[in-house]
Amino acid sequence: MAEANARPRLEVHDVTKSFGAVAAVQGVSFPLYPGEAHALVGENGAGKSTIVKMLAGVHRPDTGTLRVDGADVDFAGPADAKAAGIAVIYQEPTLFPDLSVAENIAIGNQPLTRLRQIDRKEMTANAERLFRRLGVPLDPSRPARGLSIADQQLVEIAKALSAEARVLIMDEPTAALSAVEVERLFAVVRSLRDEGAAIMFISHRFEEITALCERVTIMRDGKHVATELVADLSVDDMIRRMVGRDLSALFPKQDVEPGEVVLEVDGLSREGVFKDISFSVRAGEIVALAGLVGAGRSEVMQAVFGVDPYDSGTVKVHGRRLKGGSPRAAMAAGMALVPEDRRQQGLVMELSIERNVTLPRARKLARLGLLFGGTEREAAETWTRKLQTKLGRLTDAVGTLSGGNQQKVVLAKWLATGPKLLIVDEPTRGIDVGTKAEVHRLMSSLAADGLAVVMVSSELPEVLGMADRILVLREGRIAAQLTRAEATEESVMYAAMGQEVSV
Amino acid sequence: GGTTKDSASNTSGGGQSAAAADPNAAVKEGLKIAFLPKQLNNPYSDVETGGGKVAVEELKGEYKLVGPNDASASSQVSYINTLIQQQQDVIVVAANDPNAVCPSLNQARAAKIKVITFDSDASKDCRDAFINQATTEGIGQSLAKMALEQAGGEGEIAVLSATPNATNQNSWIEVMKEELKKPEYSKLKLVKVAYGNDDDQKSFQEAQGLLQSYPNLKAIVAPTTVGIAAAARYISSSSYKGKVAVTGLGLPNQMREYVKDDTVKKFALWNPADIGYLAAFAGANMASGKITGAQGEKFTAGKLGEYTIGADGEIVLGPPTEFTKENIDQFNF
Amino acid sequence: MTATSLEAPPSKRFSLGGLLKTRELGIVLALTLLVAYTAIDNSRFLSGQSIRDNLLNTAILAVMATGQAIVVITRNIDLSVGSVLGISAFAVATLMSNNQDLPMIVALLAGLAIGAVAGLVNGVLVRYGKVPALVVTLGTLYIYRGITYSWAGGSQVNADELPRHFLTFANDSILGVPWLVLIALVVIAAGSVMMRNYRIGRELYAIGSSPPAAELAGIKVARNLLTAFVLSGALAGLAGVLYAARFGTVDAAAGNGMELNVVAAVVVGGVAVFGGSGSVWGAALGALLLTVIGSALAVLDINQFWQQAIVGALIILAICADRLVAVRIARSLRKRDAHV
Amino acid sequence: MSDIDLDQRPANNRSAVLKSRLTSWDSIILVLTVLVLIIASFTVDNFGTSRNFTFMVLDLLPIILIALPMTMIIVTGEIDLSVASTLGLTSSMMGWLWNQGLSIESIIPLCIVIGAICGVVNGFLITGLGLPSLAVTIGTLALYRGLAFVVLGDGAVADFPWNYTGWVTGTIGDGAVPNVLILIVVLALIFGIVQHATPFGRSLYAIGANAQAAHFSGIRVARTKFWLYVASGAVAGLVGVLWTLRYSSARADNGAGLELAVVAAVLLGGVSIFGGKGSLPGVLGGVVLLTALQNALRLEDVSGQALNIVTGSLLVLSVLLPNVTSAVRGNWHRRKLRQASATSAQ
Ligand SMILES: Nc1ncnc2c1ncn2[C@@H]1O[C@H](COP(=O)(O)OP(=O)(O)OP(=O)(O)O)[C@@H](O)[C@H]1O
Ligand SMILES: Nc1ncnc2c1ncn2[C@@H]1O[C@H](COP(=O)(O)OP(=O)(O)OP(=O)(O)O)[C@@H](O)[C@H]1O
Ligand SMILES: [Mg+2]
Ligand SMILES: [Mg+2]
Repeated sequence: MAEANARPRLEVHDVTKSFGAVAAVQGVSFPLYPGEAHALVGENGAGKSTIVKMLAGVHRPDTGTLRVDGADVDFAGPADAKAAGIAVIYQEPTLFPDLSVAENIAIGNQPLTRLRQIDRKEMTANAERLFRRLGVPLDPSRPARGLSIADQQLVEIAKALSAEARVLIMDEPTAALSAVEVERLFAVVRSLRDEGAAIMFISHRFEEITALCERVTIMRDGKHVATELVADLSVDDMIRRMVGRDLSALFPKQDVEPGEVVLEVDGLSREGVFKDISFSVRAGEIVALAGLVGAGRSEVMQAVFGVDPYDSGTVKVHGRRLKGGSPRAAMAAGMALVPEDRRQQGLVMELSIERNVTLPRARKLARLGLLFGGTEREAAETWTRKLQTKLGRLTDAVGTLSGGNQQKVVLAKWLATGPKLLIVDEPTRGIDVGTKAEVHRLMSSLAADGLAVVMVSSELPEVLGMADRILVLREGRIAAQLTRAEATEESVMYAAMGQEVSV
Repeated sequence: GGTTKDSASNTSGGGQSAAAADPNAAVKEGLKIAFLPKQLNNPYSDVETGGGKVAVEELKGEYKLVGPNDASASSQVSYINTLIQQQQDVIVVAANDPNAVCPSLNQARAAKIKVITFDSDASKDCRDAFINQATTEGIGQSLAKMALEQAGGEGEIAVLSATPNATNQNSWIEVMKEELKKPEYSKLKLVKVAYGNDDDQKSFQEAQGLLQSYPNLKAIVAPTTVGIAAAARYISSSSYKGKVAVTGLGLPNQMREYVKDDTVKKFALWNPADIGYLAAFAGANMASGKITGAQGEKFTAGKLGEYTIGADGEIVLGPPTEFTKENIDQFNF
Repeated sequence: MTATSLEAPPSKRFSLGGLLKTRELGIVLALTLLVAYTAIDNSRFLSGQSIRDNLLNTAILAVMATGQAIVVITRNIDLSVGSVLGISAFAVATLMSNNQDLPMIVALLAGLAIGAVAGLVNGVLVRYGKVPALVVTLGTLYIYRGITYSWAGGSQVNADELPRHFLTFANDSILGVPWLVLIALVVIAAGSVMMRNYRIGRELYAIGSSPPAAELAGIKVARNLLTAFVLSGALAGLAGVLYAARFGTVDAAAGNGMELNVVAAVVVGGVAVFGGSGSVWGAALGALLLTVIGSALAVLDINQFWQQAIVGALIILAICADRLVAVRIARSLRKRDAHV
Repeated sequence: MSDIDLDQRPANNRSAVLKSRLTSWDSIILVLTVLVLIIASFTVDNFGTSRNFTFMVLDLLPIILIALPMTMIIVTGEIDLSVASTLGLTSSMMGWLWNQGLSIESIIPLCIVIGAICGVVNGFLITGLGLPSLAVTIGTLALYRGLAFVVLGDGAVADFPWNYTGWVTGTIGDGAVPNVLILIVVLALIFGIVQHATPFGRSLYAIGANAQAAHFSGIRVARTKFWLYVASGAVAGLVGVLWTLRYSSARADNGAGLELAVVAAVLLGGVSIFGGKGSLPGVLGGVVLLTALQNALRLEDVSGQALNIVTGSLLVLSVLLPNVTSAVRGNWHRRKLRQASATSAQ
């Protein structure tokens, strides 16, 4: 543990950054000490990622300074920050799909032979060493294209570790990881910390913060609220300072009497991805799909919705068989899918918020086949207000919103279609506690209104708190079906891993 | 029902009622005479229009040269339209397509502009006169004769032409083929007509292809300046030099090198500058009302002397000149 | 995706690398079939003179394809190469005709320099002007050609105005290999090694694979992109000198429309138009294939009018074959993952 | 300038949005077009005449028509370079069919169908087999042009009926309004409405900006693109007919090289080559601007070479200028902020 009077390795001093009229960060200061893990918390859009990008040399502060080892620095680009010993894991993965995993890890830093050529053997060996340390079974020679989000995140982590940085900054690295992987990551980070690196860690999961970090900086609306020792604060304190008010219960699940069967999946298989998946969902029910990352949960639900093909099996909605491979047919049958990757699958970043919200419904909103702005705006207005989305104007590009608010727009987009069956894939990934509670309340009340909900989630507390029934997937097959009463952390993890675990 | 090829009436309209010629009228000064070659930046047509410029200066008129960068009929039409807007007195044009430029040329004639074609004729009913560099027969026969000489009286010969649809080249080749049927040519065998599209590189490769397909080739006849230069260049740098003769129509400046290194013994061409010169005079005379384009009318074309208009408004420049090692240095174009 | 073939550890027998190599193998195969078929029809197609002619014809296209491949790998494109060839060919031909005693090396350097400047302009506009490469180079395609036309007017540099040593350069050979071919081989080899084994090459692949990630990784994107465009321009400039030496007659239209051939060669050679994958030597093979198709059709005495149609069909066929390979790779990746 | 706009997030403040809308390239180009037309009518002799207007409309006819579907295709992030060759092929076919003795009334629809078939082939290769459109259409560019030569060879067919050729070059009631202008207006209206006020049009922008998200939203990406190529082919076929009639000459090499002019016009009109951005009015402005400028410069005896330079420069400037102004504005804004904070610190 660092002494309070040690010199900070990196210092953020009174920095301000605005984008147009949005003041993303206003006068924030905090220190990062060597040998200490420092958490940065705040609601969606509080400005956390903006601070990360300033430290990384991506953005230049409008005012204020950054100091490394007490000296002012002015990063002209990411290369400068890298040279100053700062390694960054960004909120969104930044891999090169065409390069091999080993090259992704080594890029800019490849081991060279005497002729200044790249030493491929050494490079692969490095990657293998890192993966062994992280306990990841990835082949360093495969291309990064086609990696699942979780695997991408793991490669990002390996990349940051390989830099042997003096400062390691991680912007929500665990958002896509399951408990086991998080634990492995933490073990590695702790050993780095003990070797004297300064760590900055961003997460919306407080149990992770208390498990890893010594000090925490809380932000609200771009402003600095407090920097304290984690030991001195309770989680409730943190949350209160973060959102500026008290929060109600996190998992407000209402009990609902399940209605008729809405979705019936029978013997669904896709070669190499999942096999023989059968389950059904009733109106008013929330069914969770749990499992380790890479178990194939997303793939199953994408096949059900028709964005992916499947080889055999049937999907029935309200007893009627659904044409495979056609999202349009699924939508017509009353299905909606909130996908796991909002940047790639959920939203069209360049388009405005209203266009995004009305995208799946454009044909319904048209009069005589023609669309005029008014109806679209109204529909978008209604749903973004219902979800309390923090936005400037509906005509702004959706890419200008913070991660959490983008997620709300995706939800708005699909709820606006008035679905009978809602499939949500990692609905609260990267969402702050306040919003998370809102999303949960929303799902719960939707279910109460008779909506059938399928929820894919890697967060055990969420699964246990929200679901009426839990399907656990392992390696593309259903490993267990648990009722709300049967489900405990142990039983779910046991089924997911196929062995006894000590959580 | 409907309009078919057979039922269509093709009175393309336009034109102007031919006024009577007044042989005694003076040739006006200050006439605006515009030249529109097939394309700009073609060395051959530069020489032609250069001759036109000299003539316009002698006539004390206003000379103008416009043209597209690509030899397409459509871009030419845009230029004809511009010339109409500018109210030129005479348009001297080398048509990229005999029909495609017709509607525009007729619009020009309707706007009292005289239209003279040179180099490559437009349809008869949309121009007032055509300056023919030589009769088709004359050139075809001369090509056949040179081929016979160069091949040494017998063997395989091939033609390397311009584009497959080049009007001039095709009619010369026709005549040449007719000529080859005569008994004195019986030992000569035309094995192939290849097309270099008047593109230097393509012509070069076509020459190459010819020799690979016909190893016994005795002569390549290229009735186009681009083709003959490319063929000569290929032969002079390959192992076929001295074995395969090259002849045809070429520019002395381009061919000088190959004539001197004996790749080419003899080729022919009219003097292109004279074409432009004659065209300018014909146009000026017509715009002054001295002639109308009817057969039999006579006019004087400066240093070239007197010309008589032939059938269909054709004015023939004269016989082509043959170039050899001995005389080539007397020419500079 | 060939990028990854190189990392495959040699220990794995049936490695991805082996499979990936088929991307270029496909072209080699097509080439072999074509040559074999043509040679059976007309054995002179394999004669020394014919092979020499084909290689000479390929050389210029291959030099340009090398530069183009590098640019396309960075997820950009350079459509101005035909015009750069034109301006360089005309400039160098004029230079040589005015200074008969200048050695060949000066001509080569002049061509490289002119091309590099043209490429630099492209690169600066793309990088600092933030204008998409297709727009920039479509614009400079017109501009560079316009400059050449305005400068040259109707004039033409003829073979007899050029110094002897300049003209013979195209045909002279050392050890039986013509200079032109030798230069092309050196350019291809240097390009391949640079793209495979040096940091700059890998960074160019990275930039093409994901431009924003490249920025974040601290890669000097600006410098690298400028390098790519300067290389493409310089090689087009070099091609201009080779063109002038080979064809002897140069006017303002030299290389007109060549950009489509070059892009076709690169695409046929397996370089993905979305950047990040493909190889320089693949592009060179593409250039060879296109040239051989052209001359084979001439030798096979295929109707002039059919030739262009056949070239088009073959280009499409090549892309289809390439796609087939890519799909196979993707499938094998998925299978492998299933076992993890 | 050190800021790297990784998310490509546009500025979202109110006045900036307004400013960026007013200074967006499509509106600039429309203003610029009107300016050029006005200035040229006053300063260039013979520019403002009704005959010149007819000539101009005829000159921009092929580019503007082909640009209509091309705009949509580029908005979806694809490209079609085979349009000019499709035009050539239909022109050839038109000549050939005419020689076979078919009536012109049946040849015209047949030619449009032939164009559409060319589009079907492109569409199948691109959406069915998933090949990159740039590569495919370079291939079909060669293929269709080659087929055009196969059909008609070196010949040209010229004897099309006068009442048809005359219609294309003629004006309404022999006034100032060319007949083909009606065609342009009708088609532009149809394409404009489809692109900007229908669900189909909306989906094009979504596809261009993020095809995967569009797929997840129930948009049939492949099918949409497929029909765009068919439309592109059909319009190219129609233009092939019009071209043939205008020049009363069916030839295999008709319209060669037109594809680059069309793409240039579309890009000049503010459509992003990466897809997802652009408007049809901007493109129409781009085509008119280019044609008017060329026409005026030609009347002023500016050479064709200089026209090349003007076209190229306009193209580059059209994208460069908006970028430069926004960068300058951003720098200025930052400097002001720094100054403000410096003075407040004192
Ligand atoms: N490039 C940009 N352009 C415009 N606005 C931006 C940009 N980057 C961030 N913002 C705005 O700045 C604010 C802070 O965003 P930031 O991404 O830092 O939030 P965050 O704390 O990381 O949120 P989350 O937890 O959701 O990731 C938000 O209002 C966001 O909309
Ligand atoms: N594009 C792809 N190509 C090949 N294999 C893939 C692809 N995407 C996913 N996979 C494989 O499919 C399986 C399941 O993928 P995925 O990680 O999405 O499952 P998940 O249970 O939904 O996990 P997550 O928590 O990331 O959502 C994994 O074996 C993964 O490697
Ligand atoms: Mg964030
Ligand atoms: Mg998933």
